[in-house]
Amino acid sequence: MYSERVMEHFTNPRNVGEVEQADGEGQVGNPICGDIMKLSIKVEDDRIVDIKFKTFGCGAAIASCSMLTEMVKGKTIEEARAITNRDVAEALGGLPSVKMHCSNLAADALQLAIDDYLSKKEEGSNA
Amino acid sequence: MYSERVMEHFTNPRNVGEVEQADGEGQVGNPICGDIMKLSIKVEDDRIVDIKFKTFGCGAAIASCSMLTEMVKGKTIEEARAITNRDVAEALGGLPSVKMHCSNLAADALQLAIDDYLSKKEEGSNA
Amino acid sequence: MNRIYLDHAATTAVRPEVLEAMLPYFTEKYGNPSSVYSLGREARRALDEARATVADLLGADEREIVFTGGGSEADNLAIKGVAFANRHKGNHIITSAVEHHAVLDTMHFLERNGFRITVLPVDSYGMVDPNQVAEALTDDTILVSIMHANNEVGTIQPIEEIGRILAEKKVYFHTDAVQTAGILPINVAELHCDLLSLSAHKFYGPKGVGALYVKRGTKIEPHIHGGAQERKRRAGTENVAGIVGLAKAFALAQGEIETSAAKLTALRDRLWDGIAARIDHVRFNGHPTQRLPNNVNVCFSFIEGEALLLNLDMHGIAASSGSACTSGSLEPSHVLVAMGVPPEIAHGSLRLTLGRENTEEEIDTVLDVLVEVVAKLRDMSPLYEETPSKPLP
Amino acid sequence: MNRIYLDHAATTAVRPEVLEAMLPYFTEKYGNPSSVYSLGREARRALDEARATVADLLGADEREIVFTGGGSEADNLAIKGVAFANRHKGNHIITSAVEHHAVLDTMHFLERNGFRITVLPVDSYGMVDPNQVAEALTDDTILVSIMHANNEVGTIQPIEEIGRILAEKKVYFHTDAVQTAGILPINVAELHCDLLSLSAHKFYGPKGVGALYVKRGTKIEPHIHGGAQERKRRAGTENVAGIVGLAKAFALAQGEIETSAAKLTALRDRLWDGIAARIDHVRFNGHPTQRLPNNVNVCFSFIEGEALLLNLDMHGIAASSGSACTSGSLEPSHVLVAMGVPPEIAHGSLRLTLGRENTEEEIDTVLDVLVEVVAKLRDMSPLYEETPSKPLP
Ligand SMILES: Cc1ncc(COP(=O)(O)O)c(C=O)c1O
Ligand SMILES: Cc1ncc(COP(=O)(O)O)c(C=O)c1O
Repeated sequence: MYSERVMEHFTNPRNVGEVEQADGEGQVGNPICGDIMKLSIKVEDDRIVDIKFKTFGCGAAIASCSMLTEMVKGKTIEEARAITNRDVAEALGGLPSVKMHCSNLAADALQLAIDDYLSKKEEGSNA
Repeated sequence: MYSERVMEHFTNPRNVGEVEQADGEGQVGNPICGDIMKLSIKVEDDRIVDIKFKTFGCGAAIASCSMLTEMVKGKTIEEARAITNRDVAEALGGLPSVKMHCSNLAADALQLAIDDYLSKKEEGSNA
Repeated sequence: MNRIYLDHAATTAVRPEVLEAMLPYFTEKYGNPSSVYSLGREARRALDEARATVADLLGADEREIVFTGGGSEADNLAIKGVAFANRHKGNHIITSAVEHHAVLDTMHFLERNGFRITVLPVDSYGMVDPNQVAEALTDDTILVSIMHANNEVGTIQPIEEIGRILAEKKVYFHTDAVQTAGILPINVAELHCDLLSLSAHKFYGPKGVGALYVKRGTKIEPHIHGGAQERKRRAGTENVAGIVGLAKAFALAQGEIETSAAKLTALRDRLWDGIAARIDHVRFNGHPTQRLPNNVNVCFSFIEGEALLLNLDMHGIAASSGSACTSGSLEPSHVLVAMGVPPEIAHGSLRLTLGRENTEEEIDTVLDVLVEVVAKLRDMSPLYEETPSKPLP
Repeated sequence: MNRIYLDHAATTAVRPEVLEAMLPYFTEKYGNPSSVYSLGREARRALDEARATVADLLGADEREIVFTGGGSEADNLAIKGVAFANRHKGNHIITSAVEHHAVLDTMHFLERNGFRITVLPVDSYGMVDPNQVAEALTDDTILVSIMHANNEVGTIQPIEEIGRILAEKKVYFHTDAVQTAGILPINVAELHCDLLSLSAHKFYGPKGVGALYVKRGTKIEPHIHGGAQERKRRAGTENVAGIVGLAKAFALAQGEIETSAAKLTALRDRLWDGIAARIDHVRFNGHPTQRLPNNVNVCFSFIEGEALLLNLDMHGIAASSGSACTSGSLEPSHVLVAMGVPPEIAHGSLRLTLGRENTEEEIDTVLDVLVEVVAKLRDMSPLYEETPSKPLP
C-alpha cells in the first residue's frame, strides 16, 4: 500500500516535536476526521532554519509531515511557499489515492505557519 | 446416487429380450419422456414361467425391469398382481427420489402384460 | 482399469503447477488482503499480481477485473448488476435460448421482478443470428447476454459481430466465456463486449473461483453486497489461494493455446470420424466448423443418455449427456431442444469433451467401447427393433 | 523477529489437518459432483459428508445446509433470499446498527428496491434490546437480522431471547454467526433462528467458502441463480475442496471448543488487565461479560489507529483498528459510532483478537510493545499535550 519511502519516513520520522520559541505555527485538520497536523518553524534571515511537527494521524500523515520538514529546512520563505501537497506526495514516491486528500495536508500547515510568521513579523515591525 | 443393488442389476440385467410366443405383453412410458418399458410373459398353469423385458431408459429403468423380472418369475398371476413399483424399488435397496415416478414403472408394465394375458385367455375361452 | 476422462467441459483437475502456486496462501501467507500489516499486504500483492495477469491475458485493465466465487456468480453479477444499476434507463434484456442456466435462470428472476426478457431462438446448429439481435433491440434495451461458446454442443457464437452492433447502439453486452477461456484466444476489445465471465475450474484451476471483466464506465450494482473489496463490486474476504490459482491456470492455458488447439482438434476429429464410420443412427450436434476444438456432441437414437454414461463409466470412461435423467429435471437438454432435436433423440445425447492429457490411444479405446455399449443398449431397446433399417449386429 | 498474530477475527491460517483433507479434491478427486460417473459420485459423497458434519454440529438437518462462497454471500443469500421470496407477505425488515457491512449494505440495496428497513440502535456496549425488536415489528415485517456476536467489539447479542420472540410472531430470523462459529457452541434450535451464516476462514478453514443454515420450510429465493446445485438454493459448481475444508475445520474447532474458550479467556484477560494497568486514557469497548472470549477492543486517546497498527507491525504484531484510515472510507467504525464513542476516540481504536496458537509470552510482549508505541505516538500527537493529566513518561 505505502511506498518504501513512506514507510521509511513513518518508521523514522524526522523533526518530531515543537521548535522552542517558534517564529510561526500552523495547524490543519480536526480530530473528528482523524487527522491533525501542526508545524512550528524558526526563521532566520528569511530562511527556515528549523521546523518541527506534531501529528494525530495515520501513516501517510506522519510520513508527509516528516518529508515536508526535510524538504523545507534551509529553504527561504519564498521557496517554502512554493511547496505543494502534491510535491510532498511525489517526494514520498506517491501515496494511495484514498490518502491524497485527507492525510496529505502538511504543505497547508506550512502555509499557515508561514502566514503566522509573517503576521507576527508585521506586528513586530508595526510595533 | 444408485445403490449397489441397482448398479448390479444395471450392470448385469437379467431377462433382457422378448419371450417367444408370449402369452401377454405390456408397455408403459413414451420416448419423449425418455422412458419406455416393455414386458412379455409366458404363463403356464396360472404361473408366470418366463418373463423378459426391453427398455429405453436410464439406469434406474433398466435395473427396475431386471429386478421385477426376477421377482416375478415363478409367481402365480395373483401373486404377481400384488407387486407394486414400490416393492421393486425396495427390493433394489431404494431409488433416488427423482427416479421414483418416472423410471420405476416396471410393475405397471407387468399389470398391463397380465391384463393382456387375461384378455387373450378370455378371448380364447370365449372362442 | 485406466480411467479416460472426456468431460473437460464439466470440470478439470487442478494442474500441479497451479496447486503449488496456491499452497502458500492457505498456510504461511494467510493474511487478509484488507489488513494493513505485512501479512495482509503480502496477500494484497498476490491479488494485485493475479489481477494484472488476468487483465493482460484478456487485453483489459486491472481495474476491469472482478474476482468472483465461480462462473455462475460472474454471470449473476454481470446480468443483475447491470439490470439493477440501469433500471432507470430501461427494463429490456435480450439473451438466447441456448445460454447456460446461470444466465437463463437469472433472466427468469429478473422477469419476475419487473424486467422484460427476449429469448432469441437459434438455428439447428445452435447459432444466434446477429440480425435477430439487432431486430430485437428497443429503446428500453439495457443489456444483451450471448455466450461465447455453448457448453453442450460447442457452437461458437458470432460475438464480434453482435458486439459491434451493440457497441454502436450503446447497449451493454455480456458474454459468458466460461467454455472458451483457456481454449480460445480472448480479447475483450476484439469481442466488443462490456462484460465477460470465466471460471477457473474449466481450465485446470480450482473450483469456486471465477472472474468477471467489467469495462470501465459500465454501471454495475454489486451482487454480493458488503465490504469494499474488488473496488466495491464484490464484497467478501477474497479467496486469495483460489484467485492465485485462477491466474496461474489461465496464464498456463492461454500460453499454450495454439499447440493445445491443434492437438485437441486432431483428437476431436479422430473421435468424430470414428463414430461416424462405426455407428449408425447418429446425429452430430452443433456447428460443424464454428465449434470448440474439444467438443463432440452426438445423439444415438433408441437409447437413453444416462444408461449410456453408466455403461461408459463401467469401462472407466467419464462423459456427459443432455438426457433429462442426468440433470435432475424431467426435460432433456434445453440446448438440444432449442436446436430442434426431437426430445426422444435428445435423451440419447452424449457429450465428449477433450483435454490436455487425452491421447490417440484413449480415443481409440473409447471408440471400441462406444460401439459395444451402444449395440448393447440398442439390443435392449424396444424402440430399436421397430426401425426398419436394423444394422448388422 | 517473531510474528505475533492477533487478528483472528480478520482471518486465520488453514490448519494442516484441514489442508490435508482438502488436497485430494484439487487433484485426483477432481470430479464435478453433478456428474453421474464414479469420479463425480466420489465428489458428491465428499459433499454429502461435509454437509452432514456441518448439520450435526449446528443441530440441523443435512437438507438445511447451503454452502456458499463465503460469509458475505451467506448473509446476502439469507437476506435477499427471504426478502425476494416473501415480498408478497410484506416489505419490512429489521436489523441493528452494528451489523457487518455484508448485512447493512444488503439492507441498503433492498431499501433502494422497495423494502422498508428499520435499523435498531444499540446501547453503549453495542447490545441490541430484545424489547426494541419486539416493538419494531409490524404486520409487514418479514425478516429480522441480528448478528450473533459483533466482529469489532465482541459483544454477544441476546439471540435466544430475540429468537423466541420472533418464533412466536412467525417472523423469519437470520443471525450472522461468522464470528461465533468455531468459538461458541451453536445450536440452531436453542438460538431459535431460521437462518444462520458462517464463514470457514474465521475458524482455520479456507477463504472463499461459507455456509448458510436454512430451516426447513423457509421460503428463500436463490441468490446465485442457475444450476440445480445445493437443492436449487445456490447455483454453481461446488467448491468441493473448500467445502471439505470448511467441514473439517468446523468439526475440529467445535470439538475443542471448551478447552479453547478457557484458554482464550485467560489470554484475553491477561491482555485486558495489562493494558488497563499500564496505559491510561484508554477506553475498553464492548460488553464486559457478554463478549467473545478472544476479543479485546480498546481506544487509546490522542492517537490514530492506522499509525498504531503500522507501528505494531514494525514489531511483528498483526492487529486491526476501526480507524477510518484502515477501511478505505472517511468514517471511523460504524460500530463504535453506534455505541456512542466520539469519532476522535474511535479513530484510535485497536482490536486484538486471539487464536489457538497465541501464548502468554506473546501477550506479555504485546503489552510491552503497546506501552512503547502508544507513548511514542502520543509524544507525536498535538492533542496529547493539551490534556491536563499528562501521565508519567
Ligand atoms: C460478522 C461478519 N459477518 C460477515 C463477514 C463476511 O465474511 P466473508 O469475509 O467470509 O465474506 C465477516 C468477516 O469478514 C464478519 O466478521
Ligand atoms: C457456459 C457456462 N457458463 C457458466 C457455467 C457456470 O460456472 P460455475 O460452475 O463455475 O459456476 C458453466 C459451467 O458450469 C458453463 O459451462
